[in-house]
Amino acid sequence: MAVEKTAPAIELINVSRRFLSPTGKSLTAIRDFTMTVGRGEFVAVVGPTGCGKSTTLNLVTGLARPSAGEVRVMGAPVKGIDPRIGFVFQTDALFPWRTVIENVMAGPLFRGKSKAQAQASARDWLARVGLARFEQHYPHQLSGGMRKRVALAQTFINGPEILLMDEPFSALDVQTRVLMHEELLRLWSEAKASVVFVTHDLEEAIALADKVYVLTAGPATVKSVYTIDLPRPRVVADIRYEQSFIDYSRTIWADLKEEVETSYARAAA
Amino acid sequence: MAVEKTAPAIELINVSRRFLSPTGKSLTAIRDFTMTVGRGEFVAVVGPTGCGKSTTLNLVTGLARPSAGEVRVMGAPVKGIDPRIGFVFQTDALFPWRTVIENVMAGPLFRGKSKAQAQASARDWLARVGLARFEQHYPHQLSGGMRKRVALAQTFINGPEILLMDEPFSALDVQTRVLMHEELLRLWSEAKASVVFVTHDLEEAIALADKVYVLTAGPATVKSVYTIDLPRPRVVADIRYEQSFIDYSRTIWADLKEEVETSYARAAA
Amino acid sequence: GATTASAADKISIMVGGYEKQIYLPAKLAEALGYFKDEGLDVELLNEPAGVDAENEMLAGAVQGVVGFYDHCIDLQAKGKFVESVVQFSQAPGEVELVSSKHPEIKSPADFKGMSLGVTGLGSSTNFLTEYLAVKNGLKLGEFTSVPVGAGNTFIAAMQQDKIQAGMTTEPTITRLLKTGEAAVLIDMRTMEGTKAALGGTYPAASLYMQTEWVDAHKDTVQKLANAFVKTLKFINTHSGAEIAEKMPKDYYVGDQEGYVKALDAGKAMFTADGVMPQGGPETVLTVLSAFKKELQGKQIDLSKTYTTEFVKNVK
Amino acid sequence: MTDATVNISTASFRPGTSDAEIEAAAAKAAAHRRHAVIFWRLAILIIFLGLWEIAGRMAWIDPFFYAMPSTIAGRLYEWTTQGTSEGPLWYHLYVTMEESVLGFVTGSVAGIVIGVALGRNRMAADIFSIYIKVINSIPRVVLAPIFIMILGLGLASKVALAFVMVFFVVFHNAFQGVREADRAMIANARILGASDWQLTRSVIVPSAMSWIFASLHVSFGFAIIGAIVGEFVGSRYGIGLLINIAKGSFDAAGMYAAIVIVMVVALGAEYLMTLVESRLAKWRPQPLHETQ
Amino acid sequence: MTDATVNISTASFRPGTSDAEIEAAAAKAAAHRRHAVIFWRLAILIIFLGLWEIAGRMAWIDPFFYAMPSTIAGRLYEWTTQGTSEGPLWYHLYVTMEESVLGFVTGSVAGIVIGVALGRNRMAADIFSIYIKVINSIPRVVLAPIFIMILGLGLASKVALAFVMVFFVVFHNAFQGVREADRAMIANARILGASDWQLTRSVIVPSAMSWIFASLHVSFGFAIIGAIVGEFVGSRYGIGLLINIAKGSFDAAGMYAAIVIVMVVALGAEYLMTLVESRLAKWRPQPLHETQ
Ligand SMILES: Nc1ncnc2c1ncn2[C@@H]1O[C@H](COP(=O)(O)OP(=O)(O)OP(=O)(O)O)[C@@H](O)[C@H]1O
Ligand SMILES: Nc1ncnc2c1ncn2[C@@H]1O[C@H](COP(=O)(O)OP(=O)(O)OP(=O)(O)O)[C@@H](O)[C@H]1O
Ligand SMILES: [Mg+2]
Ligand SMILES: [Mg+2]
Repeated sequence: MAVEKTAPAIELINVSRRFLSPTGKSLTAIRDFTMTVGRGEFVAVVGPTGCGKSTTLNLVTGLARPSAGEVRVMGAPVKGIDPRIGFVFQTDALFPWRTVIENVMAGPLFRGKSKAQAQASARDWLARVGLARFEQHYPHQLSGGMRKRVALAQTFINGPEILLMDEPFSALDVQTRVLMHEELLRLWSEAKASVVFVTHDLEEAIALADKVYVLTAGPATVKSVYTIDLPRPRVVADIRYEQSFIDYSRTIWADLKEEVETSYARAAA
Repeated sequence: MAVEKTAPAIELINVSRRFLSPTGKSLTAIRDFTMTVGRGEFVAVVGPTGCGKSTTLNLVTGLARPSAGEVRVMGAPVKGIDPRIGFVFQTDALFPWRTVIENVMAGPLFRGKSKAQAQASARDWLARVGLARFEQHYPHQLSGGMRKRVALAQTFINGPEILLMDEPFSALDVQTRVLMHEELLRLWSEAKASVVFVTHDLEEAIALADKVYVLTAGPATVKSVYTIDLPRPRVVADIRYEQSFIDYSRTIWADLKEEVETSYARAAA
Repeated sequence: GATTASAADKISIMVGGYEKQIYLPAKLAEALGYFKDEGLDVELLNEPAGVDAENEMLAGAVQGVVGFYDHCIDLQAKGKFVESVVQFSQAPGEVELVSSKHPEIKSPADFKGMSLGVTGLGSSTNFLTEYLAVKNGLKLGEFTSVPVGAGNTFIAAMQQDKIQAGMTTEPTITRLLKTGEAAVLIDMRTMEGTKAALGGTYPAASLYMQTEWVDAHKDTVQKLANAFVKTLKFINTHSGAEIAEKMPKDYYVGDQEGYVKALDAGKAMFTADGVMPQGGPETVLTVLSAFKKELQGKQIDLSKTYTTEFVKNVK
Repeated sequence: MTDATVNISTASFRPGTSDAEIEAAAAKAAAHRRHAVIFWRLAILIIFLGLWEIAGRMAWIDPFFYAMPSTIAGRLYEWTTQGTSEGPLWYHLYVTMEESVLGFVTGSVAGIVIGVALGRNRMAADIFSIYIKVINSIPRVVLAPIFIMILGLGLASKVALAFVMVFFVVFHNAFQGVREADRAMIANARILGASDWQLTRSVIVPSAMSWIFASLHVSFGFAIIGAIVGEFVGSRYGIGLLINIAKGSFDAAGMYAAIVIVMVVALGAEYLMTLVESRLAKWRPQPLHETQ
Repeated sequence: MTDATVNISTASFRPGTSDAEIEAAAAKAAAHRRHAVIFWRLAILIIFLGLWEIAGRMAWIDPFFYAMPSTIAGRLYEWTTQGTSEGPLWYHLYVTMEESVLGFVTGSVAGIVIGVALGRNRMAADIFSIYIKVINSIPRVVLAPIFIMILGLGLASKVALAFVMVFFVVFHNAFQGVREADRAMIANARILGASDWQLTRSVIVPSAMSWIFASLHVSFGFAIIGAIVGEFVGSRYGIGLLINIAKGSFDAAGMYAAIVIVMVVALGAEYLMTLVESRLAKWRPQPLHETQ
């Protein structure tokens, strides 16, 4: 960790990721992808579905390795999984044989906290995501949105320095989403964490982020980067009615529209 | 089916659904729930996360039985699964050992279509959801949004008379979502299908539906029903800027906000 | 399903272990081609596990069994009539060996407190052992018979001193003598030894069949008798080496001269004419009825347990 | 998996039914089901034994080979009251059980440990599993004398035989179970900071649990078989010995009686295992076709 | 599961590497891995045999009981060239294989069918599975003579024995595999209009496949064992017979030679099974700990 105190949190340098497609020839999910996330920076990533967002996050976590290029976290090249990273998966990844609270306690216990401590903070976090009453339920007894919230608590509880989130709020109703936004921003500002936030909700992206990356239709590369300078602290609920906000969303929307159309054109071909 | 030609597509009459919660005592997901969906009607359902939307749909499909009350489809009480119903699940339910196209072909083959026919229409539908190039991929090789689109094709291909959809578009980017909206509306108007559409995106709900049901925080009952009389055919992309649209969304938003807050208050307790 | 050989001369005979010398005549007859000479089509099957063979015969799966005569008595007690048609041996061919770790054992009288190896508790080795001990003035319970099977397990048991003495057959005997791990205490491979030990001849290895089958297929049985008696004559008139010549080599590949030695030492146990030796059945009955509670209080008609009709007709 | 989670979705009630009523109804339904099951189980048993008895008495089958339930029962009674010719029945049973249980425990532990280890390490798996699979094809009856030569006639050799009966079945399932563990879950655990060992303990093993149990269900029966095979080849006590003696004296009833004893014991073991399993599996959703 | 999906994420390249290069590298890595595996497999084999031979020659172990690789090889050579005293080796092998394969096929088919059937029908499962589990604890060595009495000494009785060795293992896994099938998938299939049979065929069985295969891997070994046990209790030909005679005449080399033959055959079967399995499993994602 002591490599360079000043190094950015995440660097992707000309990264490419290829997969063997069933037809045998290789399919490129990401090509020459370059992105830098500074310490304490909040980055939102938007892009057409299937362009390569999740794959990018996987590269940062170390769950997957780039086919080419280099991925650096805190200045050091990624090898294996880095405990300073927190990752909210796009798909459900709770442990079905553990109750809700046991699921949330997993992180702290893995990291050597005492059972008591773990339980205490798990309780706290379950309350924050509004699942205090469901402590003893098993995942399959929860609704989709509830499971997602458990996953959030499971990640937040570890107070990660780097927080990667893959469409974390898409399964939540508008208001719950707002509440979660506030939790997220609190955590972010308290812990000075660096956040990469993948979403399909432009307004969400703009409301939360310092920078919004727009990706091209797969193979993903950075199409354009928008720096959002709306004043902080932001009140997510109201910000969406401000003019500058609306302008941002108009432009990014247009920008993205192009991409999706190209991707469809290609798919059709 | 020939019970009453005029009977509504779906009737839920004072339905309740209870689950045994792990603590042994029973948890009520739905209480005295009453709702009627006419033939060819497009109903959107919004409600706080975890209130009971998916459970409701499960009751209609016949995958689950009510603890009390009665569920009628096309005028006849529900017993077992009804082939006239199509259901887009909230969670991933593709067959991992089948390629994308085989997944989409499943329905027609189950329903006795010839392999050739099935393949043809599967190809057609894959093109419509923009996955023509991924025919031969297996689900685990697809992105979240792509899997969701496969699921949509899988359901649409059967041209169901009743179409139940549980947050079908939440994993898609804004533009892809718009395209899907158009596909959905086309299918709906062509097949004169009756649709129940669960979503967390108010604008989506308003843009698509004839009626929007707002549910109370669990146990779910109908809080209020809004009849949306915006002219059809609607152009989803633009409609969101019309004044009446914005009014609708303001009111429903407020209405929903209340619910979520109560649900949080209760959860905290 | 179960096949009963009809008038056709196709017969299956279950042998309690091809390679065992006590059952030598079975394989030898085949090797010498005597069955063919009699125009018989005999199929020999291998079944070392002993008693299963009888059940299979009674169930009609096979017509004859080459095994110990005492089963004929057992079965009669159970109401099944089986008779020995050709009596191969007049001595059990068993030897009571004493582990060289225990030279103090000089006679069965010294079995007191010892563990004695037998092949199985239901087997004739067990009754013979008990009979010997009791005959030498011990009481049941003053010694224990330990079932150790035959072959390697028997040797292992003796090496591990799990048994201080034990009764077994060839080739185990020769092996243990060769390695000097054991010495012969009582040799029941010969008439004399047997007489000395049991007070009479002890008919053991024999070909027996269900009585009604025999009565129904007299000519077939006659042919069998011819073949086997010829074989017994051959054994009687040839040296161990010559006999070994004729046997499949897999049987002595382990240790050839041991096999031959064993033959020379053991071939005396075989009758020359296949006739049930005088007083033999009585000896067996006394030995068995002394210890087998299934037999106690049962009336056994020995004359129904064997027949010399056929072997007598062999010319 | 089990009756643990009562299924209250079968009955249908008018609105306003109280929870109490609904739970009562649920309990009632479950109880009713249980009774039906027990009834049929018994029915089958009785019919089977009845036919057997009749077939024996009518001499459709020869009781000399196949005995009859009555004679078997008689022999069991005799053994339990007066003991066997080789000493008290309980002692024989005790000996066999000691061998089986030891073999079962060691065998399944080894199977699980090695199975999990190889399941986690692809390279090692490729290298060793081939040997494990091949060794598995050695007839146990052949191993028996070898073990006795090496381990002696005592407990050890029988345990070893039970072990080799159990190990392979458990190994294969544990191994495959590990391979089947959900990738997403593993990924999540790692991200949450699980060490290799923690990962194995709290993700891999739990998700392989149902695999392991599936194999344990067969294994105990196999353990008993192993012990008995060992006793066949040479032993002073044990059910295997009883069977052998019974056969040696054409005592079909005795043989079947011994088998019945083995079965009863196996049944008990099965019951215990199911208990444990249902405790461990209480997190599972009911299979769908049972919730409706 | 398999090497089928080559894992190209291990190497790391400078930007602008062509796909061709990357695929080549991937292929190379895979090949390298394969060679390493083969090397170690052989190494272990050779070391093992070497030690055995030496131990024998040094008389650390008594070759009389344990033979030596050299003598075993000798016996194998002799058998293959001059045949055994009981007829040509191939014929014995043929007989045993015929019995095993028949038993294996019938046993696994029955196991799968009944396992799936009971797995789909909770009530039937509760009623019958108890019997299946109990019967499984009957020692096969005891069954052997009974089968022979009923079925005669021919092929049938041996096949029956192989059958009872295979059936139970396969049954349990098939049964559990069905129980494990994902609820969501079943629900989806039904909604899509699958009839009960279609559901079973195209959802239940595929998702139980890896369970079934896990059991098949052990089962073929068991089938051979069953056949050999049968041959022990009475036979004219077969590997079991060879083993028996070898044992009876202190021919350790012969006994181990026979075992070696069994092993080789089992190996072949294993190989075939793995081929089939990897074809069926080509849809699977690679286990996570192998993709990095
Ligand atoms: N294991 C794999 N094998 C082959 N192709 C894969 C694999 N995983 C992902 N892909 C391909 O990589 C591309 C990007 O996938 P990814 O999941 O990163 O998209 P995404 O941006 O997360 O989409 P979404 O917004 O729908 O989640 C897709 O085209 C997908 O088909
Ligand atoms: N099998 C079950 N056992 C116990 N409780 C359950 C079970 N299934 C659902 N529930 C409870 O029923 C309630 C409603 O669940 P449901 O999935 O219908 O919510 P939802 O409206 O779909 O939420 P979301 O919008 O997040 O999908 C939740 O409180 C959940 O805990
Ligand atoms: Mg994604
Ligand atoms: Mg839901």
